[in-house]
Amino acid sequence: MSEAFRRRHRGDAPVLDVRHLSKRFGNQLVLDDVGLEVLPGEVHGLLGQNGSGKSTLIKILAGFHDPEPGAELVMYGEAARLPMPAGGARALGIAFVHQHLALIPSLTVVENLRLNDLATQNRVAINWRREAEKARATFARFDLAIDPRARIQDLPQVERALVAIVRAFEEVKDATAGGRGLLILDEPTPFLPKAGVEQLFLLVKSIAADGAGVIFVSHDIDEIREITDRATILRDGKLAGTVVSKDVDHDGFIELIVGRKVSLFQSAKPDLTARPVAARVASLSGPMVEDVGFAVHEGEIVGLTGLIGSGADRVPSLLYAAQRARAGTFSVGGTTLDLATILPEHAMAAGIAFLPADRLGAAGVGSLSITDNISLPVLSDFMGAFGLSWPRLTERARSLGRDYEVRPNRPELNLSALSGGNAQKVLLAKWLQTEPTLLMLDEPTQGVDVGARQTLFAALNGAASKGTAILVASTDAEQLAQICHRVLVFAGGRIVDILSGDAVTKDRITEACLKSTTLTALHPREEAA
Amino acid sequence: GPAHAAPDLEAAQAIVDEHSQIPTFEPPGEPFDAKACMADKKLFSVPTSSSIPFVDGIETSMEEVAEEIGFEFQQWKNQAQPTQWVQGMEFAINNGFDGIDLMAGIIPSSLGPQAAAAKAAGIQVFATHWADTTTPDDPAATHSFPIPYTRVGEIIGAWITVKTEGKANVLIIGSDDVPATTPYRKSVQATLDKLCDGGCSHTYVNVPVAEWATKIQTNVQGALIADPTINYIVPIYDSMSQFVLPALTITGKKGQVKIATFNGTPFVIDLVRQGEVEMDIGESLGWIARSTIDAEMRSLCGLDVPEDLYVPLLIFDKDNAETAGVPAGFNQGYGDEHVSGYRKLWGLE
Amino acid sequence: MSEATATPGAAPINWKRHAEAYALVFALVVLFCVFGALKPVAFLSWANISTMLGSQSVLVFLTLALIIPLTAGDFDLSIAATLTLGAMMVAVLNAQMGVPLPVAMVCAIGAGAVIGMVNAWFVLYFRIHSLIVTLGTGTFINGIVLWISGSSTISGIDPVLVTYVVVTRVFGIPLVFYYALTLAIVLWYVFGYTSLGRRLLFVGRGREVARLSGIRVDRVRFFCFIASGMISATTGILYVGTIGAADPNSGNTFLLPAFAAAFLGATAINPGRFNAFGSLIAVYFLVIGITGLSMLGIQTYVQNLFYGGALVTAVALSQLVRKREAQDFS
Amino acid sequence: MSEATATPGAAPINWKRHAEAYALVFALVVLFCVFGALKPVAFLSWANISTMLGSQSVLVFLTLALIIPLTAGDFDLSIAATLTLGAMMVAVLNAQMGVPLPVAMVCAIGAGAVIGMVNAWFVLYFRIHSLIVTLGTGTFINGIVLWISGSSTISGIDPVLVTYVVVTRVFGIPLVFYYALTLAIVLWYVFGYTSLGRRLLFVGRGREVARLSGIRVDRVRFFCFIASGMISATTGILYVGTIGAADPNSGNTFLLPAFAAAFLGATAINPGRFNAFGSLIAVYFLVIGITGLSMLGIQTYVQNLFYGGALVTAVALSQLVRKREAQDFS
Ligand SMILES: Nc1ncnc2c1ncn2[C@@H]1O[C@H](COP(=O)(O)OP(=O)(O)OP(=O)(O)O)[C@@H](O)[C@H]1O
Ligand SMILES: Nc1ncnc2c1ncn2[C@@H]1O[C@H](COP(=O)(O)OP(=O)(O)OP(=O)(O)O)[C@@H](O)[C@H]1O
Ligand SMILES: [Mg+2]
Ligand SMILES: [Mg+2]
Repeated sequence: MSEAFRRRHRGDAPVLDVRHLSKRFGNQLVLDDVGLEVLPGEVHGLLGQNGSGKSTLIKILAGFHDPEPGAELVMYGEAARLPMPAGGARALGIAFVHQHLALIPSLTVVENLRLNDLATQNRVAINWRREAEKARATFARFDLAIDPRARIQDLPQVERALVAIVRAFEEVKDATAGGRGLLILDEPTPFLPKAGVEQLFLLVKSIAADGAGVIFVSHDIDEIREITDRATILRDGKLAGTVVSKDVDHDGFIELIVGRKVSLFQSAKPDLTARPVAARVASLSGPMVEDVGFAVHEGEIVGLTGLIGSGADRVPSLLYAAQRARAGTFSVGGTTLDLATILPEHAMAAGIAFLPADRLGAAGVGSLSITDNISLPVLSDFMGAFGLSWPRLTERARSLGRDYEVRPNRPELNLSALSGGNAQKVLLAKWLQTEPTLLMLDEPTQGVDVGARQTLFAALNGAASKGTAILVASTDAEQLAQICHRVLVFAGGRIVDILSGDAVTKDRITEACLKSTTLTALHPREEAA
Repeated sequence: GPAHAAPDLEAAQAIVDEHSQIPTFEPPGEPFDAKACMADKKLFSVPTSSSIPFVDGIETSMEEVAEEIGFEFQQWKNQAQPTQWVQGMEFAINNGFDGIDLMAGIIPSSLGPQAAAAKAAGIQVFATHWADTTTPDDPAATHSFPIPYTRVGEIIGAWITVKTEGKANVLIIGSDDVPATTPYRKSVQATLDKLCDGGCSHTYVNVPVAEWATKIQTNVQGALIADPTINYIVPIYDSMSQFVLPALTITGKKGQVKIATFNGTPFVIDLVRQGEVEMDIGESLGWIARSTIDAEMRSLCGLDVPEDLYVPLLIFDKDNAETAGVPAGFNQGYGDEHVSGYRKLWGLE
Repeated sequence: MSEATATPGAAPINWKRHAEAYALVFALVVLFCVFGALKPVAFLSWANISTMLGSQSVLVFLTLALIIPLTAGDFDLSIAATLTLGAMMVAVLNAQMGVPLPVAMVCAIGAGAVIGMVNAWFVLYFRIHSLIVTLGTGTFINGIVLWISGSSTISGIDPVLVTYVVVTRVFGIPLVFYYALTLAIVLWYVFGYTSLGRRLLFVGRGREVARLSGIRVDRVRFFCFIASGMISATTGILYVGTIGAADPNSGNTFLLPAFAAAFLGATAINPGRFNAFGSLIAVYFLVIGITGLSMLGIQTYVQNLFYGGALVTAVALSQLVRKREAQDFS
Repeated sequence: MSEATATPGAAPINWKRHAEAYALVFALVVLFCVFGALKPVAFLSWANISTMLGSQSVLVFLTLALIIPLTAGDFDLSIAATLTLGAMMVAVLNAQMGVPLPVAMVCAIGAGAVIGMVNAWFVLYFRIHSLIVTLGTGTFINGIVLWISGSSTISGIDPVLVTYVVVTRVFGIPLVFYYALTLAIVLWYVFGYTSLGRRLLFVGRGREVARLSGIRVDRVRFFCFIASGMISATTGILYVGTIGAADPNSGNTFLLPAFAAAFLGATAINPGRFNAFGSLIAVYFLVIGITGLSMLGIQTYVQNLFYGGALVTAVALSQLVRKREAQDFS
């Protein structure tokens, strides 16, 4: 086996060695005889398209799903039980950042931080004051100021991610001290700004340096190539191969993941500011946003970006009245809306559509079918002589599923049964079918695989070319560079920079963000010192 | 009470004595050949609730009596759901019964439509053991056969007067949602006023049947603490006693405050035997069953019908409680004159 | 949530789905046959069937009132009290105060609407859990009923009401059954085939999603409470019409049966969702059992055993058909 | 004591939160003073206070039984029926069949455990909504009670029980109150300061997450049902001890009050979470009103008005303090 990467303890047994792993949901074989080996001190990438089975594999290691019989698990050279008994993962020194963070929104930060201890060990006489102090201290070491008594649901998405990450690192650190430890990060980066990601990588490296193994799931090839030593690629639940990361280039990875060559989508960047204005925002103020004004032109795709707390991500939800703005006007088509008073239905009536980032919380209902979710905005078009025509609705859902490459394309499935990326395709389809004047998206490709992204981008571009103006709030410089005609860079709730034309590149955007202000992200003193 | 009060203890004692010995049977009407005239008749009975042992007991012994006489009798088991009563009525109408007996508390006009339909179908509707003799007959029924609740009130009033020599402070608990309650408790109050000659005071608390468990105890406690001079409690239906007793225990009034009540429910007679309850007026369930059947047969056979049910009332106190059996039963302690009495009356002997 | 419901109009006939959707109907038929065999003459008579249909329509009505807020994700424990109030108001106004029947009925239904508004106001303005609000208002309303009725039964209502509820019959079945049937059809159509029904469902399943899809969540919930209040009050009127009198207690005994029927009904016809015909089937499934037992003159405690046992068993079976996929009403 | 539990973590004293946590206590005190002023002698007498404390302990017990499954996210509507069964079993076994009291009590509690298991089995194995399962089992149990009791009241229980429940007093307060207090303290500690208690909460608030963190969710829920079953049965024993007899119906009337107290209690002490002392306060808040009204000799229907009105108003006020932030028990 390859020695091409740094190995802490030469000759040590692998941290994790799992073989013949299969998992079936109903009649769908989601994992098919997959194997994965992680060595001490190794950062191991886990790649694959949406629905390829990454999270399922991880959830099996967490003991959430039971694998099909015949799977073998060896950790630190000793055979371990599968299916993983409750609390077994923790006993084996495995710490997780799950794809959906595994936090309980209605409970406090400190409770969530201690969730796994409390879950697995019997403690009495818990002194919550001391727990909270400890939590504060911990956050302080990461240069974070998160109130341990705040409830998760009151924190912004970023800080929630930070809580989950800190929790995992604390847990794995203890284990590593005992010469064991496996850290599993299932798509931790989408919530983080570029700088945050860099700090995360520092942490990951230091943990690996202490001899722990790390499994790192991401859809961002550059991240994978930057941080991982080796990478295992899943394709439709089957093992597509394990490679040494630095031996494979960007396109090589994409080919491995998708199984064929993919030409990265790249929109031309004409200056559309001459076009008639589709929507104009004036003096918008609200939580984390100060006196913002800009215009979007017909067929133009405008990116909104910035670091944590820059307020860029707030703009769409303020414009759509998902959050209440303090002041500001918003003119779309003919109508002018007073942002301090409008309701979502007014925005909708004015031809605005909004796809929030919180996929199953705010964008779609997991317990309802794809048909139900997709058809909600367009029910009026399906009124037959006898009210709603279900056959037609189902047909619409199926055809949209086809167009947007939803896998599996079964409109009767509950939305919750789809993997994150596929759910996102469905929800984008839900809104694009309404052919809005202005479409606003918040982190549209969060957790969407590289193949699916191209589909989404093409769809967005298609809509734009039909004249739809599009606002994309995202911290993903790469995707902004791929699709945007203009990018507005935010800091402290204000627009501090505007990139357009050839200036819209991944590096320029990143640069603009970084120099826009100093950031407050993951930054442990250990590394600083 | 006021000093000038001159309670009429003799009168009170007389009432008490009259109901303290085992009743003797006086024929409530002319003898007739029941077997012959009932041969082709069918009688249907809807009790207010088959889950009330007292009521279910009446139904059962009515069944036995009908068996004995030899005519078809069917009861409609239910759980006090008016919709179930409706079903019962319609069942009787659809299955060719000659009489429907609404037993022990169903107000005929609270099933107006069905009663009307029954009459229209030539079926006689009887309301038995539901109201007081002073209550006007319910027009919805062919005949109402009430029982003397006012008399019960007099007995209790008299008892308390005798026991306290006309110096009682009585807490009366009733349920206005039961039709008989108002005349009954008014008679208790009136009797106290009359016999004590102003020496007795009384307060009334209304607790609907559905709320006995949640309200009786708290309200009795409140009353006892608010007015420590209360020395008698009259739960007008004896099943209330079980919620009164804990109130006595918890307020430490056990022994000081006496309970006098009515119905002759076995567990209360047991409590009488154990001295927890001072007295309980009982009515023989077999006697009720027979007088009910008797009255209804007379009506079905076209004879002239009695005004009310012939139900003697018997006082159970510490002395005669065990005559009701240990543990007490519904039908013991009243003697058995009615059994042979009615057999003769119906020409079965 | 079953795929079945989620596949409105799915093309290929799906046997699992139909088995699931019609399991309860099947159980109902079986039960009917059993009692039919035991008491052929009385039980199978059209008279008996029409009696069963007619006498329990009140419960059907109340259950239908209940599934409206349930679908929108709110509990309404005040329906039974509202029923009792509606009944008592008609009785007091018409029988005691001589107010003409139509006026009395309008007042009763108006009261139901007010109750709905009060519930909605506490739930939506103060953001209190609907369970606790309606528990409180329910008790409060009971107090009002005891007050206006002097806690006694009131009869002597204008016979016209009775005539149009139980006396008049079509095919031997009292009109009240057809009222219930009509309401069921209306709800079935609204829930299944109008965008209003869809909005209700989304409000119940995902308030935030509904809001961001331009649905006025609070308004929808508001009207659901009002609807259940008004229908409950109407149920009260029909109850008076059925027994010709109003008493202050018996109405409350409908609360748990209505919940039972609503949840049992959610396992039938359109499994996983509260639905009108499911509720209808559920009510009559339970009624057949109770009626059969009383005809056989069996001890009444058996009725409780049957009621509870049948409820749980029926749902358990339908869960087996769904491969025990977790029930999710929210 | 509790703010540490309320939102774990240390911080400068937070007045808003204290106001929120003690609003109900304050309301209780106010109510107490009002009646104290209206009826100084009687109401403020120690006799009255000890009576109130003693006579409602049964409801406190039942409410505490209820908040266990509620915290774990399950409804248990069978508690009241279980209470009745527990009471009736002691009565039948001890009074009628002469089984010694301790044995009878063990049997009753055992029965409670069995009921818990049955509930858990249907909920967890068949994945049926706990509301419908416990609704069904509750009705079923009522049937059993009617059966074993011949639907009649049974008295003549060994006086020892009564002695150790209400007759014996400490500071003039019957022992039963101290039993309830003890249970409250135990639950307060378990919920607030042990990982077991937190696991309940995690299971109730996020089943998926709880499982991901290695909690045996089903096992936790299983034990919650058993706990509520056993405590409910124990409550039944105390009920017999308070009344000295067991009747087949009265126990069921505790169901709604217990829910009311549980939800009202969740607005106090540790707002937003079902908690022991909150429940305790809630019960006595309501009983003070009832007792006061009965002492003033006001018509009893007013007690319903107070009960319902106070319940809703109290919660509404506490919501105002919380700036009407939505209640979220799941
Ligand atoms: N609970 C479930 N029931 C049924 N199917 C499921 C369930 N969970 C996941 N699946 C299916 O299993 C497949 C793998 O899902 P998984 O979440 O592992 O994909 P993934 O690789 O993590 O995708 P993504 O990159 O979007 O996170 C998907 O097709 C998904 O639809
Ligand atoms: N409320 C509803 N929600 C979702 N789908 C519905 C609803 N009501 C009806 N449908 C679906 O719409 C289609 C037409 O409904 P309808 O019941 O009229 O015809 P159907 O095919 O006979 O239905 P079924 O055979 O299931 O009884 C069916 O597939 C049905 O499942
Ligand atoms: Mg995943
Ligand atoms: Mg994903």
